[in-house]
Amino acid sequence: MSKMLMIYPDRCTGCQNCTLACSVFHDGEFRPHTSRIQVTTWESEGFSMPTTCQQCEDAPCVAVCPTGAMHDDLTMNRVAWDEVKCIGCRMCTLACPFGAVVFETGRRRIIKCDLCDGKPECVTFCPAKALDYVEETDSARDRKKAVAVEFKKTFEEVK
Amino acid sequence: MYGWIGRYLRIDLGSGTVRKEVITPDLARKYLGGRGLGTHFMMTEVDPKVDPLSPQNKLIFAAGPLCGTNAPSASHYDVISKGPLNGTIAASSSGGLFGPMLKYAGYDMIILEGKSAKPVYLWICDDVVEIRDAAEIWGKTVPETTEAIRSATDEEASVACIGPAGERLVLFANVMNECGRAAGRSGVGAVMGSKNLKAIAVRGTGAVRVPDPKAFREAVVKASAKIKANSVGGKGLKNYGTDVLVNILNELGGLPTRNFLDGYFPTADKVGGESLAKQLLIRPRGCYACIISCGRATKVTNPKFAGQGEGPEYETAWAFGPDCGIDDLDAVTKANYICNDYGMDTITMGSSVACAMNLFENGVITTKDTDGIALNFGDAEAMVELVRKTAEGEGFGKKLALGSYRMAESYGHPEYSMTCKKQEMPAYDPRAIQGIGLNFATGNRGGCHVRGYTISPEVLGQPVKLDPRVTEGKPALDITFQDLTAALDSSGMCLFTTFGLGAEDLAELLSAATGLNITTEEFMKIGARIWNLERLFNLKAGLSALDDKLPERLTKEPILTGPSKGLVNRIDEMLPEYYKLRGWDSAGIPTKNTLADLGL
Amino acid sequence: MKHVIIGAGPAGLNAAATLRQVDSGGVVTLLSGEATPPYAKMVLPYLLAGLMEEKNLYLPVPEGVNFRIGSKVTRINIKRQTIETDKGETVEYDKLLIATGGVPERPDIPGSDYPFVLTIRDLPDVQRIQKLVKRKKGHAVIAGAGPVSMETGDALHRLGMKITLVVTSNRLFSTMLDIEAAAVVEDHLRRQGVDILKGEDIVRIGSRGKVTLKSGAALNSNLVIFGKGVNPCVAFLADSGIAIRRGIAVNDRMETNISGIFAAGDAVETKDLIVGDQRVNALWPAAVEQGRIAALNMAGIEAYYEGSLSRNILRVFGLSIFVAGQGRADGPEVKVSSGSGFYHKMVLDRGVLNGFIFIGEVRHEGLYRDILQRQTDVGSFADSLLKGTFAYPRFQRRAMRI
Amino acid sequence: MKITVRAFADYREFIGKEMELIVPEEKTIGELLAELGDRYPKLRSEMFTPTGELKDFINIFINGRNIAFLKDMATPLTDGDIIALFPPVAGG
Repeated sequence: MSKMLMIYPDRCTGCQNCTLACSVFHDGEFRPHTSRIQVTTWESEGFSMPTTCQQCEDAPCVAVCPTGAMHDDLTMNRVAWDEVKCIGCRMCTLACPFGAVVFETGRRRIIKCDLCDGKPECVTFCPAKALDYVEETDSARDRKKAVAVEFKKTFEEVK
Repeated sequence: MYGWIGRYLRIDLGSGTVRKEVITPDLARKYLGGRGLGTHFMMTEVDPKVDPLSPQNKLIFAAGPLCGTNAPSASHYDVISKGPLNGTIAASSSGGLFGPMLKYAGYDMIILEGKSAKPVYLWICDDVVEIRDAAEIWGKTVPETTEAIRSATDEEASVACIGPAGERLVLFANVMNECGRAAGRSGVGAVMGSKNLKAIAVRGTGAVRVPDPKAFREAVVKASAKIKANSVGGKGLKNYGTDVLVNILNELGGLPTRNFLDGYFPTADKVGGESLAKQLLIRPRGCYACIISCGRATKVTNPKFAGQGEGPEYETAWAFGPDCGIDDLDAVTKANYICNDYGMDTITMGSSVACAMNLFENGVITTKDTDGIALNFGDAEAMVELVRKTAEGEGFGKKLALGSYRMAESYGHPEYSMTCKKQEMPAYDPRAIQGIGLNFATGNRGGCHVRGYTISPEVLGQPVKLDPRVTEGKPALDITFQDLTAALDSSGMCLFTTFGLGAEDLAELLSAATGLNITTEEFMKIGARIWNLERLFNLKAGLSALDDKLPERLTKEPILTGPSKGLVNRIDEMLPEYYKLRGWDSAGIPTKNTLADLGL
Repeated sequence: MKHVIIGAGPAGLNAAATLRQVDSGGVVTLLSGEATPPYAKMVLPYLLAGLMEEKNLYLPVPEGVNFRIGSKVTRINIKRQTIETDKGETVEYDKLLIATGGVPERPDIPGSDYPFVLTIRDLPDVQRIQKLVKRKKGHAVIAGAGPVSMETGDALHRLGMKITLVVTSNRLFSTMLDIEAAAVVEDHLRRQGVDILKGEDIVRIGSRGKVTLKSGAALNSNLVIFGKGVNPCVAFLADSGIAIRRGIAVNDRMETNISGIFAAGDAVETKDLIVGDQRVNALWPAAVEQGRIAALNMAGIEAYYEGSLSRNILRVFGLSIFVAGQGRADGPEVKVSSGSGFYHKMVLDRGVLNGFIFIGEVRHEGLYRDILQRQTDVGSFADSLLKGTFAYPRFQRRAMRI
Repeated sequence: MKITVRAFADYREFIGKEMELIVPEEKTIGELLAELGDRYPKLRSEMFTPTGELKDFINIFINGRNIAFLKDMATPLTDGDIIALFPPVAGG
């Protein structure tokens, strides 16, 4: 069975260890700006929200790629990106409504979660278990949906 | 350079000039960064006798070499200046995003000089450094300022700013970053206010590099495992925050109560971490790169003290709680929120209220002095009102804004001020815990627990259990802790990592980050160098051995109740040995040999 | 069911793939007028610039599709439900998709048929240019300043050619940018050594490369590229009975006026989401979506196309340009932030985005596109959006209006 | 004799905040904790290794004195003693 990345924002402490681990794993340096996972924090609510590629089925970024560089990788249940085929046209960045596909102009490359080829560093280094890499089951998918509800609740409770 | 960026900003607020200067590898290795490097520049560029709130004082923001990496909980930067509360060398440490962001923007440090003619803030985005007008945000609270600046610059920027307290030169004003993180002690926020500098906002898209990412990863995993295996990385701090200490100090009889009149507070549990977790905690929070998560996102619903925000941590809960004879957690937390929003140090604020209550109960001051407010120990509403008045600069609040020493002195009774070198002592009673008393007395920025946290062995039993009632061996212990902490502060790590990591682990992390072979001995020597440098600054500023003392109350008036009843601190048994082990003469002055050995 | 698709561009290929998914019993025939396997035309400038290798150019034909190359359709017989090709073949269909795309405009002026005068239409064009450039770098004159010609200019510049842009209007990218934005781009290009001649046009080209302009001025050139827009490729539909306005007219199911005949891609005109009129938005992602919608309807599954959003994202001479909707408009409400090397502009109507122009680095482009496409009220966070780096979680929170 | 046992942090989840015990004379803290461990196995497993050693960084106070500075587990109890049990905690 394939695995999926689960995010539990309610457990997130906002420490950004995920972004640090991600950037150093992929780029060999601590440059959180180019991390494939990003954490948004609202200090007054004491709430943080990690976001990264959802590895969509029927991903819009795959549909629009004119070279097949962005493609489905069924063996790892992910949307994968092939640097050799990519021309840097940014159709994928324009397609993703979550902004989870980023084009780095300086290096002409796409920055996007690749699940670290099956051993996500963000999960390894998350001290709060806010990130988990789990078997993709119905209940896991349901929990993923519940995240949006939790997010909403957090901000509704304020004030 | 690895670890370091090797570059810093020098900004003259008077002329508006911005210069980018280089940090040489030799200097970086000598002082690491943060507190050490900042103190070096203070010592070489500023007359220690300078008026702290004059344009001639400098204000330095400095991160350490580990800052910006994922070394566990390595997010600390220091604000270094001559502190206005007591005129000593001040280095206030804070975690959060600011330090790492500064490095990602391409700088290890910012040196601020002079004084701006009008309120300004700095916007640093990688190579772009702008001095911007702050007329619109002057007067705003910390969250308002943070939001306004982010809105004008970048949503993801880190904002270090002062609140209205810093603008009004409250002598214990903080520099706040990410709203709830504070460079909290000694009044560095007032220095910032005196320069008409409201905030520094930073956004960096660059990188911190290490020589061998794989090897560094191993060092990080190893260090993290040590921390996690230790008490600090376990459930305790994450579930209960630092406020979990209230009960252990109270059970020991070392919880200063009612302005240090006592060392035991029967209802302390009501303001302890267990109660906090049950009543107010929303969720634990972590600083940047933190694996401990001692931060508290809390919410008070009680309409009298309603609010939401960060805290309280232990010293805060103590200062507004037991030290004022108060056991109302809602009120304590509210006072914390006000301090966060206005940018004030909670320890000095709470202790100053406690001191005022003490003066009031003993009839030194009356309602005529206090705007009609009766100041009795235990009065939660009066306490919150005094905090508010100080924050707003109202009436008696203006007196409190001077800190407890100057306030008590103005009524002719400085002995009511529970301070060392005019800075308020935090939440550990030196009568019950001998070693911490020596540390308070010798602290280079005055009464302070984070200059040598001997509570670790003396109370918490880490790394070994040492008897708090014993003075023997404590001078050596204090020196070790003081030096270790100085080097740690300068490397960018959080002090809490020392519950799991020793000097050898820290030296290993530093070596992995910088590519230099920094041994344990070198690491400790760097700490000693920094400590002695700070001492030299203070001596040149006019301080002397006479200032290495505790308030008389702690050496002459025994604890009244509880397990430590009858005890006093015996600093006289420790101080001479401390000087000797430090390599200082009997007047507390470092000998030539000592300085030469340290390369000073 | 016999499905026939004319054209192996993004609309045709995506339709073929969709049909294979949803109508596995059907027969899908895909006809391409070109002599090569399918590839994406939009990558041609990148190929020219050397940013990709030719071996990576070709796209796979979906499995199970009957693919015929070099089959140019010459006629459609709607009564018999057949098509005829230039090879003399006749192919029957139950459902037909016309996805023939567009053809670049080549003005009829003296000299426009010299071998060094080209448009960027297909692979052979690029290969011809590559040969020319290999022999001599020299000077390229590019007429027109739309996305394709600018990307081509960028590619030639990378290959070492001197570039002169000749545009008839008063600015570059006149269909995408306002004057101020164009000025930022022009300034950037000039600093890269690019000559820009505005209000000019090529009237004559000499056999040795002399280019004469409307004003009478003359330039020497080694290569002339025409990039003055693209016209729907619909000439073969004349007399077919299929309604054509600017492009092939379709309903919201991508069906033409003839039942069973669908059209998608650069050859059709569809509703513009922001303006509301029918127009040809010749865009790669729009073609992909239209192809899918058409295919679903061909297979009997109802699907509707909401309309297309005009948008473009490109990077020319190292400068990023990202536009969508009515970014050129000067009202009802305009927010601008600009500085050295960047220009951010948003056009709003009562808190809802009508369009934007971002020149310089931006992030999360898809979120911006989505916000515009969904016509979300952004009134409360328009200033934050204007920075060009607004992130999804912040949007999600704002969109809740809390 | 009457002995008060107070628990802090996580230990409260196992045995509650405070309890009063009536125990026979001549009992050591070690014996008392062993009996408590029988009643609360979770407490025992948190405080002691499988071989019965007190785990690191756990602090046991008798009337405010850490038993490490008394006679450790052999420390005798007297009537009215207050015992405080702290799991590993740190901070400051």
